[in-house]
Amino acid sequence: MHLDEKIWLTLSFGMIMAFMVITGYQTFALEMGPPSNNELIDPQKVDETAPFNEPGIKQIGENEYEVVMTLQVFSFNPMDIEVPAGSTVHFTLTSKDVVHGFEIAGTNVNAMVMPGHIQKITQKFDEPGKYLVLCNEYCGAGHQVMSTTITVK
Amino acid sequence: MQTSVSQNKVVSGFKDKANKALGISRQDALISKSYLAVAFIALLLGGLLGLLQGLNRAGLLELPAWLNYYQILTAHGILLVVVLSAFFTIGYFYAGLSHTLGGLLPKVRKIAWIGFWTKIVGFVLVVIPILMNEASVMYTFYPPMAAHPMFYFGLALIVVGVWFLAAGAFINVAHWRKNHKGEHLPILAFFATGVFVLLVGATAFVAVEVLFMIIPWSLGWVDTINVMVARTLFWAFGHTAVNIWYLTAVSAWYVVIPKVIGGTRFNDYLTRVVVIALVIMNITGGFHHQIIDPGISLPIKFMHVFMSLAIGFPSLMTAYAMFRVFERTGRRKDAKGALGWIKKLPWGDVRFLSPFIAMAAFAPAGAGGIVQSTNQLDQVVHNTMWIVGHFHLTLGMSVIMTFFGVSYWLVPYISNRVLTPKMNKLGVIQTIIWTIGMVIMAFSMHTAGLFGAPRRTSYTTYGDFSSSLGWDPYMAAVGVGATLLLVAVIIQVYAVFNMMFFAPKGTTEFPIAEVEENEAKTPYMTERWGVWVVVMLIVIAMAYVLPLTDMIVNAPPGSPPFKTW
Amino acid sequence: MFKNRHTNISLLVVILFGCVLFYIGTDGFKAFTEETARVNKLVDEQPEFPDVTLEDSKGRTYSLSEFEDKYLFITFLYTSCNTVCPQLEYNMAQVYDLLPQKYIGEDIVFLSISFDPERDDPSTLERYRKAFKSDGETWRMARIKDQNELDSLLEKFGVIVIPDGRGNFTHNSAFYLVDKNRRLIDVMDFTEIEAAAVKVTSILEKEVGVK
Amino acid sequence: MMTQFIYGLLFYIFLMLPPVANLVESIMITHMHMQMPMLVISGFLMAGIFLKRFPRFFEKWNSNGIPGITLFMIVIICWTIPRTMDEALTLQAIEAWKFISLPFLAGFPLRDSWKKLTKAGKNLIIIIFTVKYFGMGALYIWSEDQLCNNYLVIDQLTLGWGFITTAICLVIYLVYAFTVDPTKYE
Repeated sequence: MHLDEKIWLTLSFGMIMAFMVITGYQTFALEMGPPSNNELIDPQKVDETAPFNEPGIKQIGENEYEVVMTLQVFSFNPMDIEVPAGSTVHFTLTSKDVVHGFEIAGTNVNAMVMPGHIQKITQKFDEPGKYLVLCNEYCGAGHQVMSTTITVK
Repeated sequence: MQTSVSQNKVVSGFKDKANKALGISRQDALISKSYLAVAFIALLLGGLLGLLQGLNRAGLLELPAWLNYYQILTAHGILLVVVLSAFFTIGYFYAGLSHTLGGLLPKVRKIAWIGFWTKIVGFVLVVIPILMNEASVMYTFYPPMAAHPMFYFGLALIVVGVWFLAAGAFINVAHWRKNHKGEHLPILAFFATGVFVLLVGATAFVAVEVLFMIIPWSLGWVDTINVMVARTLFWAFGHTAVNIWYLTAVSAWYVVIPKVIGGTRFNDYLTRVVVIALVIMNITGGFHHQIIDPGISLPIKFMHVFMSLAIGFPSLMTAYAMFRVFERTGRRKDAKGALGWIKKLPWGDVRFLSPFIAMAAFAPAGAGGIVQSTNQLDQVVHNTMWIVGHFHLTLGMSVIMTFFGVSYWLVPYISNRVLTPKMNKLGVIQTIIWTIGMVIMAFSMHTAGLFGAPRRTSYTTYGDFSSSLGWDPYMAAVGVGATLLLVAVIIQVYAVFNMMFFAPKGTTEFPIAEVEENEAKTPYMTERWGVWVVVMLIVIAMAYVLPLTDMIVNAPPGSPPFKTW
Repeated sequence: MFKNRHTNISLLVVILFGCVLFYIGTDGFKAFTEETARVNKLVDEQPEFPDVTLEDSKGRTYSLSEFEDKYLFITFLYTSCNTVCPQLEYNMAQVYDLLPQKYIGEDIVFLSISFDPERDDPSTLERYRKAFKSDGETWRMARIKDQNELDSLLEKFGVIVIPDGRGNFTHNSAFYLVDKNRRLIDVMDFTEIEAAAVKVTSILEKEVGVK
Repeated sequence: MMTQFIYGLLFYIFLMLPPVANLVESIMITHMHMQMPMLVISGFLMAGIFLKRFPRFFEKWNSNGIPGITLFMIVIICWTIPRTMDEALTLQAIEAWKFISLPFLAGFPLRDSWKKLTKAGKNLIIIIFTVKYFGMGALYIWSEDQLCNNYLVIDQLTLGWGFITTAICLVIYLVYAFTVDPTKYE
């Protein structure tokens, strides 16, 4: 091996390790890890299972909201949510049929929603405005119409 | 030509003579020709469908009622990712095996044909339900979306076909080694071995998914399916598949390109180490497709970030190797200064130009790949157009442009014809059009993806939301890119069939570069494929036992099949 | 063989080392799992039951002095458990039935302690109590509301409870016997019902005989 | 040899870093099937320089490799006992013993002994491991009890399957070793 190759490989290895360290630090120290909730549900009995028997938005603290939401072809339930600016919203999601995606365009909210699994993701909305929520996993013929909005006032 | 180590000279001298006298045997050539013909027909069809998609998403074309966007998208993915790449890889490596191992054995030829027809039948079975709009499930076919059972039977047959071809390759390699005791496998055959090992390893996962989970479920023998397990098995295959096409391209970079530019190959030992590393670490990389899935704990996801990033290391070694070879060759041709060697490269030769652009594209493509396999960064781009941009860079440029470059000598070689200067010029033009098209498209896709535009979504403005989010101009650019690409596809397909049937007769060289003289002998350890396969299996076991056991033991009640299109 | 004298010696040393290692590591080939080692150690050390406040299924709150001058037969559980806890309680009920009636309530009290105080409120415990036909007096079900008190008890008695993130716990299970001086005197295998009953009876007989 | 020693040492230090150690120890299978083998590998890498410095010592006391490989086996088996793994998590001394024994009492002797063993000896060791892994796998999967107090039952099951799959890989290797005659090729 030439010296320049050794340098190159050391840099390459260093870069990979740097990625690992930063990812690990963010995941475990800053708790910025990707959505990985571990609860299960019977996908054929979503409507009868708490909390999904009552989907909707609920205030759980000062400036803190919980949104219990089901995803199904080709809609979200509830649709068109409104929250005041500066509030933290905890989304609890599951699918009633196929695999869906839950993305709020322009934010880092992006999660897969699988039938049989309850997914959770949290976002703080500081900027007032209208946010587009969309399904980003192909779910069928009407996939492109599966969207709703979150209005931050 | 350079002088080689004495032993190599004897071998290559004999080989050159044999080639000049015999060329490739007609029967072996026919196998490769058939595979390449299918590959490029798939390219034409896939490219056409790609244009329809591009125009649709640009908002310029409304598809007729009988033609669903998602149907086209499914066909586009399967034609290009499964058919084009696989058929080209097989055609190329079988030609390579035939050339470097002194011809295919008669029984291997037979196996290759059985494999060919199995794959074709499988492919027809896949296409019929897609045409009937019974299988618009994408090439990833995530349950609980259920296509017509015929679709899955077709996939299973395609896998069986791959196994035949892998078996054929292994038999031929074993036969050669028996007759060449203690010698290193010729480098191209070495790459082929690695590729076929990976193909078997990767398709084993999808075979389990399709045969034991999806088929009984789609036929109604069992009521429900474990969605997460199916998805995990798919990605163990799906990600590896694209990496196999990449490894095929890499083989041309290491073995063929140095010869085309009149140089020598990079260090033989390191080359083989790169191949082995890519084989061992590849299958475990598939997990980064599930970074934002529920049901997988954070430590497991974190460990799989490492498994995915690890593949980056041999790729970075490759990047070094390529530039080292270019630089060395340039200096031999009296290049001056630090970058003088750039001028000495044969830019007008399509056999070099196209793969070179492919390599250059791999720099941003690889960087994007590192982004996607890193937990938090992936969360920003997962399932957006960014991903589509990424695999158009990796597959559409790095892999396919290498394949195009290869076709300009491989097709004449197996057809006993030559590449005329006129055809070379056409190839250069084609390369430039393709490059411009791909750059426009990939750049727009990456950018739109960063803004949040979702992938795999038919034209929609989300109630005029898309314009306020600024996606529309980029999606229009995708349409422009797609148009340019189809022009390039048509030229390319014309070139291939022209070189196959109409170009002037003559002999074309199979360009395989020699090693540098006075290079240290490669340790024999690299040839012990049995050991490498076991190491690969252990690595796979380590990576997959943990999440799979959890998904199976802590499974939710399963899902019934759905047809949602 | 003799040529390699040194090698033979080193082999011997290595084997000897191995024997010593395994002997120490397993407390003389007695404890291959942490659980056995833990039980052996508990029985040796006889830790004292710490001060805790219990809230039982009837909503009564009391400290340990409630059971003064009585033995305690204890299990640890959580009511949402659907694997080992029901079995544990079922077995406990059988021990309860096997013991001579005269001791029950007089010299010994059965106590099931929940380590999931958040979900196991008195009404939940009451339901659970009824399911196992415990009378709520001589066999009580209770939670320890204060997390610090609970943790100190679990630690002292070597009960390890790991939440699995899905609302369940993995935990070790056994019968615990505490004497009148509030010392843990025995930890018994909860699957060996009769052995446990015999042992408790003999201890009680001895005690009552002294009295 | 020197560079190998440095790589091994760096690897060893890396494995000792508290966040790294905590992460791999948080899951039972990575504790046993990742951390422990990696510690052995770090020792294996570090050993080279010592073998070269003191060839006489190893030639004298480990001439046929049997004492070395026996020591290796003893240390490895010691670490597959559920209890030692549990105690490594709760007792500092046992944790320290793990970081000393695996590299220096398993990795070191493995480096010196493996090449001294005959072909049959090597295969015998692999066979022992295969049997042991099947046995441990069966124990962890079908054991009624929770074997490790510090891990979930699902962790135990996962580890069991990890053992079984590794054993299957070893069987594949053995089949390869016994059916393929390398002299035909080499």
